[in-house]
Amino acid sequence: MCLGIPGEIVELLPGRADLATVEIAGVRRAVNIGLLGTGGPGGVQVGDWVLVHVGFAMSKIDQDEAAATLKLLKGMGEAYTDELDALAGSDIT
Amino acid sequence: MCLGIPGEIVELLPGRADLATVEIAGVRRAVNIGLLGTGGPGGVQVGDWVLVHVGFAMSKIDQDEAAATLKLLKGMGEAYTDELDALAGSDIT
Amino acid sequence: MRFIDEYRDADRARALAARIAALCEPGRHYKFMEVCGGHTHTIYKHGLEDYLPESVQLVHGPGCPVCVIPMGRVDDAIAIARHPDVILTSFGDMMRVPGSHGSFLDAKAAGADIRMVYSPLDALKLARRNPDRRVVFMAVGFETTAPSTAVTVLRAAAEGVRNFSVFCNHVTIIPAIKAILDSPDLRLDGFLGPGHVSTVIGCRPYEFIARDYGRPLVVAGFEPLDVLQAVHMLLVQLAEGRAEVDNQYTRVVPWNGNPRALQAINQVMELRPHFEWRGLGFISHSALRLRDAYADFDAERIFQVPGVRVADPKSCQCGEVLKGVLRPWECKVFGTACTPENPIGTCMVSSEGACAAYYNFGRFTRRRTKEATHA
Amino acid sequence: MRFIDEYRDADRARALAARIAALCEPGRHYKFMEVCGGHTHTIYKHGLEDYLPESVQLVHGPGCPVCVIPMGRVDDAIAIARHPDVILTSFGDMMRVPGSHGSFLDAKAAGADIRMVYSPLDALKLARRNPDRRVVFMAVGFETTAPSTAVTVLRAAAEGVRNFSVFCNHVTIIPAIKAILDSPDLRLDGFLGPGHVSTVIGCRPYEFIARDYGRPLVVAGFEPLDVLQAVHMLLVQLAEGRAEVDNQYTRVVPWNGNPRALQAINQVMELRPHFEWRGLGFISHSALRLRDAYADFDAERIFQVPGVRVADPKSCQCGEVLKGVLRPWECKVFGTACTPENPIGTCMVSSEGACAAYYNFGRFTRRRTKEATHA
Amino acid sequence: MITEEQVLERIRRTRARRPRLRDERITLAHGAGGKATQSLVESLFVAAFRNPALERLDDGAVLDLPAAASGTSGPARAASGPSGETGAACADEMSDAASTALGDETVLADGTVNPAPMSRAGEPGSPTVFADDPAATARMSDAMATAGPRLAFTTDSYVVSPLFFPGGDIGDLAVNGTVNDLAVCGARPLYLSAGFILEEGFEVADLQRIIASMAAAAQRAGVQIVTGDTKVVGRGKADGCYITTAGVGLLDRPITLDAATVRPGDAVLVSGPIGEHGVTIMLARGELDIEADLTSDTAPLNGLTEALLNATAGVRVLRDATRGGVATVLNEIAQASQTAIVVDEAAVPIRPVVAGACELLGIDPLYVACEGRFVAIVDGAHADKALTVLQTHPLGRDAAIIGHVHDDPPSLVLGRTAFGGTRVIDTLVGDPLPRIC
Amino acid sequence: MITEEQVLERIRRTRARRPRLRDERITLAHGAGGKATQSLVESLFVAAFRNPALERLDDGAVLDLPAAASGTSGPARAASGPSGETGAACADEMSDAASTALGDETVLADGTVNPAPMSRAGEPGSPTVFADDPAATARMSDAMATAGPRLAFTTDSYVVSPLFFPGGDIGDLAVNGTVNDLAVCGARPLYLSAGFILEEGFEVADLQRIIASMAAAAQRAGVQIVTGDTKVVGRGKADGCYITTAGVGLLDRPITLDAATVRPGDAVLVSGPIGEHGVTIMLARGELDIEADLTSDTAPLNGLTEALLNATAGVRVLRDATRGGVATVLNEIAQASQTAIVVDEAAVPIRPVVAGACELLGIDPLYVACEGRFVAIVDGAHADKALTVLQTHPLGRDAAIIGHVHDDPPSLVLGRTAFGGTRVIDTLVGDPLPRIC
Ligand code: SF4
Ligand code: SF4
Ligand SMILES: [Mg+2]
Ligand SMILES: [Mg+2]
Ligand SMILES: [Mg+2]
Ligand SMILES: [Mg+2]
Ligand SMILES: [Mg+2]
Ligand SMILES: [Mg+2]
Ligand SMILES: [Mg+2]
Ligand SMILES: [Mg+2]
Ligand SMILES: [Mg+2]
Ligand SMILES: [Mg+2]
Repeated sequence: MCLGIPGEIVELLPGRADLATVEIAGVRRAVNIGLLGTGGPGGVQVGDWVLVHVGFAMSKIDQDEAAATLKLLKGMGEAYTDELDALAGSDIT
Repeated sequence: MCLGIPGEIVELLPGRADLATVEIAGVRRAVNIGLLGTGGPGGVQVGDWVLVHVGFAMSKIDQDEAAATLKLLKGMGEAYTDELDALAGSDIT
Repeated sequence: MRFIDEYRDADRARALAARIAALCEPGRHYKFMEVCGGHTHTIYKHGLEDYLPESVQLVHGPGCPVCVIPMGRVDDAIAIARHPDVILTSFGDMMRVPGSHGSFLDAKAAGADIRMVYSPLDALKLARRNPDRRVVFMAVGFETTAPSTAVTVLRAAAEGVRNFSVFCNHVTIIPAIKAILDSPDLRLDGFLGPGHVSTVIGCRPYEFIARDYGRPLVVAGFEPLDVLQAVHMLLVQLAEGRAEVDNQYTRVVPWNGNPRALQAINQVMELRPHFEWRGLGFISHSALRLRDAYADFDAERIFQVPGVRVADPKSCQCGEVLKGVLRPWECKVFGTACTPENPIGTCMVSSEGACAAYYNFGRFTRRRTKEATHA
Repeated sequence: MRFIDEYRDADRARALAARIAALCEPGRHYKFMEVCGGHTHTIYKHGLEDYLPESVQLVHGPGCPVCVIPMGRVDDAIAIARHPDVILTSFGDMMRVPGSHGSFLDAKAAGADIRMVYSPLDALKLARRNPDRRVVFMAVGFETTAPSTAVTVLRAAAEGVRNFSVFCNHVTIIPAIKAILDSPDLRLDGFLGPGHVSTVIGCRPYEFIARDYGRPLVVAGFEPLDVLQAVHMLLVQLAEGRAEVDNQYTRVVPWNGNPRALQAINQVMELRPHFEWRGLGFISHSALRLRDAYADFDAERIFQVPGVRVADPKSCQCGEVLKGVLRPWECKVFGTACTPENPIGTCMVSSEGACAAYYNFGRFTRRRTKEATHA
Repeated sequence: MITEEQVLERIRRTRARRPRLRDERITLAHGAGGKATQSLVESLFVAAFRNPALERLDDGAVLDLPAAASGTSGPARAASGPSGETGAACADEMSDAASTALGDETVLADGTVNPAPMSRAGEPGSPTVFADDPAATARMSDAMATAGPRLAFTTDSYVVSPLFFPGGDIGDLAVNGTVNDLAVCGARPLYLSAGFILEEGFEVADLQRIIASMAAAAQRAGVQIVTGDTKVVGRGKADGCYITTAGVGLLDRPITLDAATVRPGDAVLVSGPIGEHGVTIMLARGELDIEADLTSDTAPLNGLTEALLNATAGVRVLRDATRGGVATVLNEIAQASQTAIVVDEAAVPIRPVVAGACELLGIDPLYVACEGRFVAIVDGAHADKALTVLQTHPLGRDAAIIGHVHDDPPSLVLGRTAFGGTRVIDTLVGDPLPRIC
Repeated sequence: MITEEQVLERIRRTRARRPRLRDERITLAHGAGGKATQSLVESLFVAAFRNPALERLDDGAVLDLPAAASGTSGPARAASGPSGETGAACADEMSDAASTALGDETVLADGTVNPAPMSRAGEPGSPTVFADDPAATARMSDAMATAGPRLAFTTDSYVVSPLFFPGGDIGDLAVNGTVNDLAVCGARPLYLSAGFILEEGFEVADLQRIIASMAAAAQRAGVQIVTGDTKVVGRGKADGCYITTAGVGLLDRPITLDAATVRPGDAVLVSGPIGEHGVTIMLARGELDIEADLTSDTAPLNGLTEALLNATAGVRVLRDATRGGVATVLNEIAQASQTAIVVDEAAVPIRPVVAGACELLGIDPLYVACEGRFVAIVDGAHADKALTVLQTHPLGRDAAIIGHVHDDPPSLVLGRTAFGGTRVIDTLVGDPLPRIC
């Protein structure tokens, strides 16, 4: 129900200010972008990614934040691997 | 279209002055008898035969006339047989 | 079945046949028209011609109610049926009658709600059961059938059923017979009168035929012995030099018809100034329409039918067949382009149509079938 | 798929799991509630508990919009759908939710015209295409979904679509969380905040949880790494003795939510004085209805729904499950009388319902499944 | 001017042409079993699927299986695609087919798709022989000594309305109908499949009744329903319940039932009174407001065909007289055999109540469907024997010889009317009836 | 307080019970191929028709015919009524059945109805032998030397909406689906029947397209459509065109495909990417306003199954993954074999566009129907060989090993998620999808 899925805006529909075509892994659907608009900081344009819920774009995906989160997770993974290595290098095991 | 078929009135439907059940070789249907009525010389009652057309009784069958027609036909048949016999009895053949 | 089986007796038929043969003057050809399609049906269905000498020819008349409906009326009915809220009802015979863009069956397949009924009262019942739909009854038929439509309209009015109407195509038999009699290309020796029409109109209306045209008419029943006997009665009149209206079908037809039925027709309907008959063209005072008092039940007014006149297909010779000028098989398309499964003309549709009856039942000559079956 | 697959990476999960394990104080038990059914779904669908130490327990919350609809509202919707001219539309999840006399699917089988739609806009489109029918949209959902309903009503009003209305069952998340916090029988250490609700309402509305109840809340995304990371963030707060509102799902959730969406809700809807939640009873100011200005689009007014309160089945313990007091399998009928194919309670219907998610995906303990799959 | 004789010749030629489908849309007539159905089937189905078994348009297809035990376990020629020739209807092409099945050729249309089709099944093998069977006739060993078993295979969809009617329901109809199509091929019905298309909202209690009827009918006929399928369609996309059964039967007697073998001098029999099923259905709909004490004749005919085939070798062809009635069946036979079939109408067994209903409705009982009656064409010399056997069986008590086969006019069915006249009895046109099966 | 372990045991027992039908009316779920369909089939159909072939609920019934050429031409036990035992599904009861078919007993339930069932067919006869076949394995001669041929027999009704969709239409679906049900029984599909239920008003041009597809599909699969039937129902009583096909195939290889033989250590394969058909249909309806470059996977699988069965003797069971998808098929197998099937979800071939559409709609591709994919359970030792053979075939290019069989927890399917967790994968409940076949 609260299912939301990220999709890329590939086209703003001409003559319909609130409609855009969104593509998700090759699947396309017209989505209402009225809750985001096309101007201003929250507004969307072609190439933006949005979260789609029941046919509406609810939120613009912040790609910098996404990258930061992933980087953080990656860092944890590397730190974890380092620790494991350190552990493996120690004499305890 | 002008198909009419003789059936016997087996029941006058209670509470519906214009409806009667007609039976034809064991087949029963409610038939409108409003065009004949139930009183007077043309009127029908249980045991009468009527000509049924598109769900309406169109005419009461006159059983005397029917018998007379058959008798006439029979007479012709007998006369015909007599003639044949006469023919057979003659010397011509 | 009583009043049926007795009149299908082969022994009696043979006796009558002998009488008929005996009555025919050698070298003379007799041409009788059976006005009513019911007779045509009987003749072929029972192989009645097997009992008639070659010199007696039965000519099929215009008395098949389905056959005389012009294409334009079929088109009009389909136009009515196309209204999404309409249920068009009709007798089964009408379903395959070709309009200019297909039959009721085709219209039904294309989405129209068209249903067969056994009685106009069943159409009224359908209207009562479907208050959100408009039920139209496609009324066809001669005076036999018109009273049932009239009674149904009276019932609808009495009960205040507002969603029922009649597309009235009832026709009257006398003008059609008169048109035949007036047509220059046909010589007839007498008529078999329509038995069931006569239960309503009686025998008097035919008197002008004897009086003005000097032709005998015998009102005949629909079992094969009835028809044979009526032929016999016609031959007797001719042999005696008479031309009268006579009644073979006395068990069913009162001389004066059915006054209640006539009254019902008269109360609800009136004669149209003129009406188009398939193949025969316009004939004045030959059909019925609803009176103004019953305008609310008149589909013709409710739906403002286009009423376009549609020309019959070029190859169609139904008019000639209906007038008895052509025998069915003499039509150019008979049995090849025009068959019961793909009829061009109306006469190939109803089992009372001369072409259909001849094709379905009578397609083989007496001689050939006799060879096959009596061998 | 971008923004999805990256957050399903097993290697990163293992690293996070190690961090999480390391953060857990020995002997201490952690109980976190994932408020949103979407999280519940993720947890079981991806087998996320395999990555959590035994001492971390995820407790399922009331954030499954379908699960909280009381029987009476289902009955009301079916009563609306029974009008012959009505097409009731709803999201697929609603179709099998039991009312007191069966579900939408049963009502549909019994003759009601009930259809699934993907979007409320699809319901509006249906109304445009069926001008002779009345199309009712069964609106369910938290703040995530309410804006789409609001925009649809605004569209219908702007276009003057007269045969479209909404049966509004939108609920709000904050009162539900508050009800949980106020319930005496549950001890929670923190919350996973509902990611998609927060795209609309932002993170501020949760601040009272940290401030007044001293519990941390981390707004979390719906991929399994999101959830794991959020658990990690909760544990970090606990380890550091903090109780704050934090946002794991920064790529999607702005701290202030979506002002246009809030504005749409506010324009079309207003808070109800109170609303019944399945298993939780009446909660004040916990749901939305249409404002008087949009009364023409309010199915509740158009159809004058009976609004009867229906008691839950005796055996149903959905309320306890929704509050996190019982784990799904602790309900007496779980998996025997109540299964996804024959649900007694709502939680067994939606794939976001705790019982359904646990039954469908999670039915085996971590230990047993580990044996089976890692052997 | 053209003569009547010339017209008749013109019609004969027109009729001899394959029927052409001219309609743009399907109408109810296409399902009525008469001329429209024939033109649909011939113009579309036969034209597209073309193979000998199908082209016979018999009640069922007669198929030769490869002799499994002989080791030539490759597929019958059938497996070589639509151009294969193994399939033969009702055994007439049996010997051809048998030798095909014996041949070593294992032609597969698409070697890539079906590689090495028989590499594991073992070859070569010894052809099966009939050595131990002194009782076998020469004809029999011709037919059977060299071939794998012959199967009959048939299907029918049942869409009758109403689903329940006096004397039966769609369930026993679906079993009996398919059993009968196998039986009239001369086969011993063994196995049935059943595909259900159910309308959303259909009452389970009704389905249960239908299934119980099917089980009872299967037991009565001695067949098993071994496989099935269920689909549900939305409300308004069906009419409660449709059932399609298919059946497999074994042709283990060395006979050839084939309409083409009918010849002048043969007798025409029906196994019982006609038209009861069709009229029952018509009245059961309630729309005509007609009541009559009448039940459907639905019944499994395999016992009766067995009895007949066991008793006499003179049977040329059997047909169950379903949609289109006896008239249509006789026309099919007359056309296949180029004979004239003359029916003595007075001899046709018809219950009075059926006759009455038909008179009232203006329909001809010869065109009304039966679901438990067959037409048999029997060598004239065996006709009395055949009649006696039928009349001895409970389902054939009222069997009758209703006519004979003549040579002229070819391909036509004529009725000698009770009245003593003669008429043509053509194939059904249109559909005067509601859905009857 | 009850423990989680106890609850699981309680659930296990509940699940092991035969499903009971509680519904009063048929809903769309009963046609979706999941739990509701199972309970309908088991509570009604199997309960009423009860026979071993049916009870296996396999893709098709496997039937032993009496060995025609051997002279014991009496009917198989099947003819003794529903209590007979000849029918066995997918060969597992083959030897039982074979000896039955050989026996001299010709029990007929109703001697009156089926008198003297074999008096003309000649008896006794010599049993067929395999003497000339040195290559035959012992197992093979066990199975085949003593029996008549074994047939596979199956049926399916097709009600897909829309009738035409990217990659196919109801016509090739109806051919391929039935071919596939025969193929996954290990049979060589030979003959098909086709029953059409047409809605009044259906366009003849559309019917013609459908029939052309059927003919092409039959040719591609190397089968013949040998018999058929056409019914027309009134407008609003169908949805254009429904087709029911039944199929007969020959089981001429001495193998035993049976879900019950699956054992721990076996490998689970799929023959190609999953879910394309179901998603294609969903999108083709247009109601979701979703577009994607996707076509149905409908295809005849008999070439592929032939290739696989020819290449390895290690195949335990094959199932085409239609309604209910791969998940439901695996559950059926796990339950029949009392094993645990563990699927490595990352290994399941799914095209990105299918995955995308499923994410968008919130459905799980494991439950989405394919019409040209099968699941094979193969002896672990033969798995790589099997995979290579499949991948060599054009229809199996993307085949994959997607999991393995374990012993615990019995009767369950588990998924090892790409994320590294574990979940249960149960049978489909309800129906997220429109009519797909
Ligand atoms: S054959 Fe056809 S066109 Fe010619 S007269 Fe007869 S019905 Fe009319
Ligand atoms: S098992 Fe069923 S009744 Fe019990 S809490 Fe879950 S959904 Fe509710
Ligand atoms: Mg048949
Ligand atoms: Mg058949
Ligand atoms: Mg049949
Ligand atoms: Mg199936
Ligand atoms: Mg219905
Ligand atoms: Mg299958
Ligand atoms: Mg099947
Ligand atoms: Mg299948
Ligand atoms: Mg058939
Ligand atoms: Mg339709």
